[in-house]
Amino acid sequence: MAITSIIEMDNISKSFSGNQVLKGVNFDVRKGEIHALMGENGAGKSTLVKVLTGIHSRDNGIIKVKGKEAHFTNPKQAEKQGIIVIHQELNIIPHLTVAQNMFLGKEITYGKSGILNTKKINELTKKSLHELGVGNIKPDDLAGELSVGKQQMVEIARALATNAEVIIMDEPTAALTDREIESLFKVIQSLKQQGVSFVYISHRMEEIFEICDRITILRDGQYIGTENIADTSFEKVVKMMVGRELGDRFPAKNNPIGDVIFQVENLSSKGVFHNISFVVKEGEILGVAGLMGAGRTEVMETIFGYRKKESGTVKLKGKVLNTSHPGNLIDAGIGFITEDRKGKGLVLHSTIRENISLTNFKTISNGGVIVNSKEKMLVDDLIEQLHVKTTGREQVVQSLSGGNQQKVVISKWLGINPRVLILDEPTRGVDIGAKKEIYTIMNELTKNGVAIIMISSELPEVLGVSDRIMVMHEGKISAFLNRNEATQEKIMTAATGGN
Amino acid sequence: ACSTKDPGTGDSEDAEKGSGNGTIKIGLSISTLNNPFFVTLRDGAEKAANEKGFELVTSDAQDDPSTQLSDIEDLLQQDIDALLVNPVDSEAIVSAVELANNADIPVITVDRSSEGGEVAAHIASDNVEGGKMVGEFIAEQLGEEGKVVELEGIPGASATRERGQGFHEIVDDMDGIEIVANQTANFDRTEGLSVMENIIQSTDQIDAVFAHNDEMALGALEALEAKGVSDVIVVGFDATDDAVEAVEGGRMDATIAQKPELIGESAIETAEKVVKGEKVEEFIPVELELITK
Amino acid sequence: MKNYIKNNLSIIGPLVGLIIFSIILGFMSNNFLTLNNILNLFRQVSVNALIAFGMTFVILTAGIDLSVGSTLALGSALTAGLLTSGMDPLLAVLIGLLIGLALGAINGLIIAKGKVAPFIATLATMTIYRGVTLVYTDGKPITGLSDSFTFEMIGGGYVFGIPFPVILMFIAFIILYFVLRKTVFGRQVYAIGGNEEAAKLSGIKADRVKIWVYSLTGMLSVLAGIIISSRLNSAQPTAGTTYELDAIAAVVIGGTSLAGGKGKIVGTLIGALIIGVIDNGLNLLNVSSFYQQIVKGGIILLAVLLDRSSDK
Amino acid sequence: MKNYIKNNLSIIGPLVGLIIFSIILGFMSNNFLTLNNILNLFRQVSVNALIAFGMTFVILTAGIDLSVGSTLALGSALTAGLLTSGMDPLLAVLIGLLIGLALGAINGLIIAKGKVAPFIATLATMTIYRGVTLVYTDGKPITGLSDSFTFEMIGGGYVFGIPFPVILMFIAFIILYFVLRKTVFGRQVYAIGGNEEAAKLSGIKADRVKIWVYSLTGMLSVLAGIIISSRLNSAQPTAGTTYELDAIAAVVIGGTSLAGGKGKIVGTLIGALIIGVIDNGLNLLNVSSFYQQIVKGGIILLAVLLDRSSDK
Ligand SMILES: Nc1ncnc2c1ncn2[C@@H]1O[C@H](COP(=O)(O)OP(=O)(O)OP(=O)(O)O)[C@@H](O)[C@H]1O
Ligand SMILES: Nc1ncnc2c1ncn2[C@@H]1O[C@H](COP(=O)(O)OP(=O)(O)OP(=O)(O)O)[C@@H](O)[C@H]1O
Ligand SMILES: O[C@@H]1[C@H](O)[C@H](O)CO[C@H]1O
Ligand SMILES: [Mg+2]
Ligand SMILES: [Mg+2]
Repeated sequence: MAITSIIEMDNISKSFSGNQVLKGVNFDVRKGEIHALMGENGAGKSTLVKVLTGIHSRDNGIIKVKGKEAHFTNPKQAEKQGIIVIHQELNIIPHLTVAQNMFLGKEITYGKSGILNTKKINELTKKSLHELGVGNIKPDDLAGELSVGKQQMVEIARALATNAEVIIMDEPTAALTDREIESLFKVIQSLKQQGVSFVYISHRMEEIFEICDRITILRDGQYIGTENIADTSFEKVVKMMVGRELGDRFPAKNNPIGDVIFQVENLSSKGVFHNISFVVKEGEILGVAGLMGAGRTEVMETIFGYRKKESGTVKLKGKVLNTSHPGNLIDAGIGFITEDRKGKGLVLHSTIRENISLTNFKTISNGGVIVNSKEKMLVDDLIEQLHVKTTGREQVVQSLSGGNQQKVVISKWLGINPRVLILDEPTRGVDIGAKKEIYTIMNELTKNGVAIIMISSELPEVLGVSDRIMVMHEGKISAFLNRNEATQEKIMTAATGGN
Repeated sequence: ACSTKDPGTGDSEDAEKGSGNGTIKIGLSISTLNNPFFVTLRDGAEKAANEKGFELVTSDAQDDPSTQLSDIEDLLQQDIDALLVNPVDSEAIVSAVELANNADIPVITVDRSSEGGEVAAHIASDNVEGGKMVGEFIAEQLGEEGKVVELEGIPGASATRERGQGFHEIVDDMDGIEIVANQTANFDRTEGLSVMENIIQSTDQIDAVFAHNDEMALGALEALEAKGVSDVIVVGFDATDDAVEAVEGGRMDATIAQKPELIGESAIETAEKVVKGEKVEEFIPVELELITK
Repeated sequence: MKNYIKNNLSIIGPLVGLIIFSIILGFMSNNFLTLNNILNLFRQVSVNALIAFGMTFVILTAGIDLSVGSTLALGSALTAGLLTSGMDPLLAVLIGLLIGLALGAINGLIIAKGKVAPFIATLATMTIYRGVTLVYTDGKPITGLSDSFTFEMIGGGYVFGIPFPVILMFIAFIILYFVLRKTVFGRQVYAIGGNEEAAKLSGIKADRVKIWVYSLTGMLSVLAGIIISSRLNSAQPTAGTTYELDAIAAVVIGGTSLAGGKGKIVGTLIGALIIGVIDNGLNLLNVSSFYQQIVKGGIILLAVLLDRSSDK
Repeated sequence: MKNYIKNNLSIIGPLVGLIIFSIILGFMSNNFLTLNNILNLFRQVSVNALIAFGMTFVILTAGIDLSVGSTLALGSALTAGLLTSGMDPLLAVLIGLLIGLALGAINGLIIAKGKVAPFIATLATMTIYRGVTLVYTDGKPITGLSDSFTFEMIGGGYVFGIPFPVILMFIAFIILYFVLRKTVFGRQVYAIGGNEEAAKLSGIKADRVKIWVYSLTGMLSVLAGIIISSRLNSAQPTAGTTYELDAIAAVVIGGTSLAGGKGKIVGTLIGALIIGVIDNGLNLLNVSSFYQQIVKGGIILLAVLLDRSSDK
């Protein structure tokens, strides 16, 4: 009885046009606890949060906040009750500055005048960013020009700066590297000491076991159970989530590695990266590690012809490729899975079929005309091969869960039968089961001689998957490490510019 | 500190300019050049100015009175000796005329008049009169008995109002004449075609069509001919080359000639006299003419 | 089946609107639902529909083309010039269409390569093309184009009792419907409007597609212009003024999103018919021209509002 | 400091353009750079600038308002009606401005609550408001508005030698500059245009903000209309036709993005001046009106292209 719950959600149900997404879910948050909410992609985590804060209406069930029944109809009302959410999708206004974003909707004014107290806003922003350990983000930076990771830090700073009693974080670390995560956790711990509660959604198991007190697990919209972290184990949580044993997180990779197939020589782009040279061999996975903003994404986008290079060459099997346009690289058999799924990877309001087809017109058309049967076959095969959880190829991509959206992006590139595949943060926001599926797909590809370049900010992943690891620091390559010599420490040292 | 007088005027140095060096500089503000009528008027003025060795500065108000005011302001910055104005609107032009008056530049109105300010001369044919002429022509042709379609010009434009007014002054009093449809076709030939097509659909009998200008009349003519109707009396306004040809070919029945070229010429001649200090008539009419086969 | 209905939901609203308006007008005017008037109506609609088909492509790429009316005027004035110089009508028309293609390509180049917002790029060319037309024609109509049967057919002819412009419209419709639905090019158009960055990263040459889309629109505008010239046996320097508004209205009433990436050319055809029905119906009812504007604006609003509510 | 320059980069392009055009015109025409002509120029610009200020707000929310010209006409016709009925001029003008506010609010409501795309919503009201104006005025100008000093001052007055409309323009500019830069409301305008969903999640009442933005534009349009009526001592039923194009051009030339969320009202002022300088300069140089259109379109394009390249 001594334990008081700030939020109690009882028997919550919700469906979208006939598709039941939440089926009688129970969830509660106690004062000063960090409560993990876990489940596979599409299990209903984000939906539960949106039901709580009034973005979606519920079909059924009771919500109590501090003992009183609550019926929020918009997030502002929830905020007034001390509940604040950092949503899974970034909610940054690109053309506003960091400070303007931080205080959007809660601007500090001179009295009730409606006139902005810019000075105070900037000061408080600076202070918050400093506390979060990202003092390198300036209050008057334009938010849209920051990397995704920095944008995420701004959003987090924004939530932390309110005097919230409950902070809900929906995959806050998906775009962050270890260093930012570390400082984030420090802040979370100190707020927790002051009695703030957290709901923490993440697909990164390590994090859950590092900071959470309790964990609630959903599967397919169903409530599976709530456990004390102290009383449970990694394996048990996975089993509750997936409904079966998953086995090793990283499937064994022991295919033979062939000759060099892909070469990048002295690639430079003024002010962004400099003299990048590396090779990848057939069947090899080259992991690329580095801190947020190290320039990894830029390098890959330049290789792929999406950005203009300043100098340097890209070769496939010794043949120099024309990198003036992505189409040329695709024609040569190179695929690129972007880190920015929504901004650059998908046409959100189009169907799965239309999205997958975008890179595969060669296969599915004849003289410029789409052959329906070929298209359907290709799409259905890929949906099946990647276990995309969907009502069918005609489902609009926007209505898929994050993980399944990612699988669609991967599908569209597997269709071209790539010889080299570049994956930029391929498992960002992807659940543990799907992650393993993606690793398995990568292994399958390498067995067929495909060379893979994988950027990842999750060190366990880089270590678990790569044959070789390239580390970048401030636009330069700072180290190459072989699989057997690589450790987290060595990578971190190289990533931070040490020796 | 407040006033409604232009502080830039009154400094009499302006008055010296221009007239001294022999060439006369004349400003011409036209209501719109998106209409062949005014293009011809300008051509007439240009021709006359060239012959006399005058400099002519023309501007096009695109049928907007406030653009016209700006145009005239701009003209007055250029040391002109006389201002020819073809007003978009007779009321709205007054302040521009007054601006010229304040700057001691003589004003001559062309085609349409000004309701105020000092105007040295007005050169025009009368649209109301023209409308009456059409009314009388049609009434006569029909023996004061029949169904008439009226294709109106741009709603609110003075030519629309005045021609309609003159026309109705005649036919409204005749019991036998019935206006079975009046629709706008915006002085435009294409719209003349489609609006007439639609009217044909809804009207059992049409004996005559009055279009407020020739462009619409020619469009309507195409619609009637495409239907194989040939006994309808079609009357336009302006006597453009196309229309005169159609009248001569027996396709159209009449049009009103306003002689825009003559208006332009006589405007320049009048301006010359005014600048040289000769006396001119206040109203210099340019006769209208009913053109029939 | 469910998917089929869902896919076509966006055009059901406009279609129902069209039917309702037609029935109401049928009751109000005896002349509305006659075969004669319906053919007449379709002929009138054909000009706007042709332009609006091109506009559909443009809007699907999240663009807009304000220059269609000026392109129409310039293209048909130049064609008229060729005709009066005695050129073979068919050849003159073909050259005219190519001129339209080129004028559109200029728009496309400014937008794709110059990275100018389509609204402002085509606002500028709208003014420029109109100016060039006025200079070329000296502000006067070009008349006496051709007495040839071929040229008169284009605007005024009939095939099995169907006006030739209507046939042209349907041919264009079928081709463009096919292009949008069944070809790689069509897919690329949708993808660019849906997410240009994703399209580019998928290897689509967005610039090239856009240039083609504006070229197509330029060509269709001139085709519409030639139909008008043929009917009037003259080319007007002011032809096509404000046609962009009717074309855009047809596209939007037909359910295509101005944000790009979403829409159908069938919708545009229905949209053009709705606008045609309004214009024709108000004429038949002899509604005063002042009130016509009010009613027309009101109906456009109504059509779009009804469509929005069927979204939910 | 670096950020300060960066923040203001977007207006440097247009500003440099304005200066270059002015210098060129100064060399080409002796009358251009006279005090008289400059005051004259500013007075001519004031009408477009006032409308364009409102349009800036609208475009910042990623909207557009095509109805400004019709709103101007309807608002000033109704004001003229009040004046001729003998109402106190100041009161009549105030009521006129409120009418503008209401006409704008109707746009805002259709867009925000009806979820109709701004382009199509204001296209419809553009037609409707024009129709209502024609009905109200019976297509005729309303004249003999007022002999009062107050009313004549609005369009024709001078204060310390500066034309009163110019003073009105600067007052509006200062207020609106302040609102955009320094108030919560201004912030909300930018946020909605930048990312409407995110803005809503931050608790911003996007609908309300939009309704206010369109209302403001309606009011400024009528203010512009009243200036015109005062100068012409009459209200024209066709006043303001195509004014939306100049206003939008001013906003875009001034560096505001049609996609919303990005732009400055100083830019708009510069944009309006550039357009004014073009119009005035071409008149002074006696460029034929046909060529004027070509030159004007070309310069707009040039201004925008130059601006784009300074982005890099
Ligand atoms: N607005 C919506 N309309 C229709 N279906 C939706 C909508 N939002 C979510 N869904 C569906 O609801 C289910 C749950 O989605 P939700 O986003 O809650 O999953 P999640 O657990 O947060 O997954 P992830 O880990 O991938 O973020 C998914 O199947 C998704 O497709
Ligand atoms: N649109 C942009 N405008 C300006 N600078 C940018 C932009 N995008 C990225 N940058 C900067 O370029 C640098 C490299 O960023 P990039 O995203 O490539 O890093 P990364 O190594 O891929 O890190 P991450 O893990 O965050 O993706 C960073 O300093 C970033 O702030
Ligand atoms: O006289 C002219 C022409 O007839 C034209 O067709 C319309 O405007 C009138 O003033
Ligand atoms: Mg989620
Ligand atoms: Mg990156």
